[in-house]
Amino acid sequence: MYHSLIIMVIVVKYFASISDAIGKASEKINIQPGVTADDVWSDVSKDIKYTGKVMVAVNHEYVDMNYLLQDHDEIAFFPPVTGG
Amino acid sequence: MYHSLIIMVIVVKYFASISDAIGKASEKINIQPGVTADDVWSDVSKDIKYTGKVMVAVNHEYVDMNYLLQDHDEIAFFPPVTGG
Amino acid sequence: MYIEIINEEFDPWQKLVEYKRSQLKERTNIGACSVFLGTMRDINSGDTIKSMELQHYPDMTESYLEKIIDSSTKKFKIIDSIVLHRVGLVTPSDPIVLVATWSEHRDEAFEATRQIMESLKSEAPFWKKESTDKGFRWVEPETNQTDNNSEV
Amino acid sequence: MYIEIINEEFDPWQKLVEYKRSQLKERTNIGACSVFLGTMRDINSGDTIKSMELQHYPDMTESYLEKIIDSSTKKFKIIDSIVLHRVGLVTPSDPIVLVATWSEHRDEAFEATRQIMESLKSEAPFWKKESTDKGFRWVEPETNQTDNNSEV
Repeated sequence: MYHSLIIMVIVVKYFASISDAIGKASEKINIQPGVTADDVWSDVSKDIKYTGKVMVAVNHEYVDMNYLLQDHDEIAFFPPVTGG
Repeated sequence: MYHSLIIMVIVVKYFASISDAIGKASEKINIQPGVTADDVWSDVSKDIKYTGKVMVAVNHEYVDMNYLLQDHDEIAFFPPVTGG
Repeated sequence: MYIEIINEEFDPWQKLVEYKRSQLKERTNIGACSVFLGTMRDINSGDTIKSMELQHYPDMTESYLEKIIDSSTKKFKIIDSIVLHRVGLVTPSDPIVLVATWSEHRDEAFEATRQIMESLKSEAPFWKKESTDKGFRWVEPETNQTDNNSEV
Repeated sequence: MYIEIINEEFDPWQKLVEYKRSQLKERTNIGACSVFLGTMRDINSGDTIKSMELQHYPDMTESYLEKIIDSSTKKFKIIDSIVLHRVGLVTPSDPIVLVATWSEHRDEAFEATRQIMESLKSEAPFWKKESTDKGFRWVEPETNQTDNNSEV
């Protein structure tokens, strides 16, 4: 199919315990149209055992796991925040 | 009667609008045993028209108008407080 | 605990810096500090206020502030606290009252500072006399002040 | 409004003095200021904490703090506000967060500062990693944090 040739680039960032578990702070990955935040998480976390709650933000806004990614999006995965 | 000869001395203080109305900040007065805060107020305010709410404190504690005065008490009359 | 009645303009934050330096240096169990600062506004009840005279009842003021702080300290597990209150002639934007409390957790400090301010406003013997274009007038108490205050 | 993420030890009261000098001099409509300061405690969950690493998500942090302040400013008629938050390595008794709001009347400032702190704790992307005798550990969120946070 024609549109399966479309490749989008996104930046994925990790923080706190999730960054520790994955072993990096950020990476660029290629995705195809139709990919959700949940799809990205399943992919990047497939080799780790992370059982805690995962928060997800796209372009610095909290989103839910059904969020449909766009080209050049910055997606971030992190545990619940503990500042202040 | 013998005990009607007992004279006690108290200090009376006035603040804010009550001090303005009475025209002084404090005075010493002589009273007899059995005199209440209300009796003192009736006496000191007999020549003024003060219609506002009157607070009363004896020895720096809020009391009610039935308070029975003792020798050397310091009684104060003032309007509701407005600090802060 | 520190209470001061101040008869001249003061810098509230500078006072906090100095107090913290002298008293709180080693208190590593403190996690929260809540501060309230009341300053003079140049408008009240629709009129421009040029200046204000803050009267108080010496001795009763100090003992009442102590009572108010003691009560909040026990109720909210306060580690330390200060109350500073201005008296005398104040002009717009002058600091009038500073309340600060220190505690382990934030709920305690937030609630203690608030309660100290509310008690101070309804119980501590201070009175404000405003100077307006129409002359002097004594400030009326807030309407939510309790009616049975004299019987506390 | 002023927001700053600070990567070194800071004196919160000095920051307030400086901000007040530069920004708030002529605001004679201000009657109230409420300040909250959070500092590092040397004990958490029963263990001695030697130091703590404060991580954050640059860019999202600033934009989220701005969002939190905007919301409280509108809700509580806030005249001005500042939020300072420490990142990097902190040791016991170090200031971590300062929130200050200025308003005409005290209720507004009290409530705005409180709401900003609660929102900051549950939404702003900061994380604490403690160093204890048993090693490093990430701090768990407060239990009252909302469950649907990711869907906000």
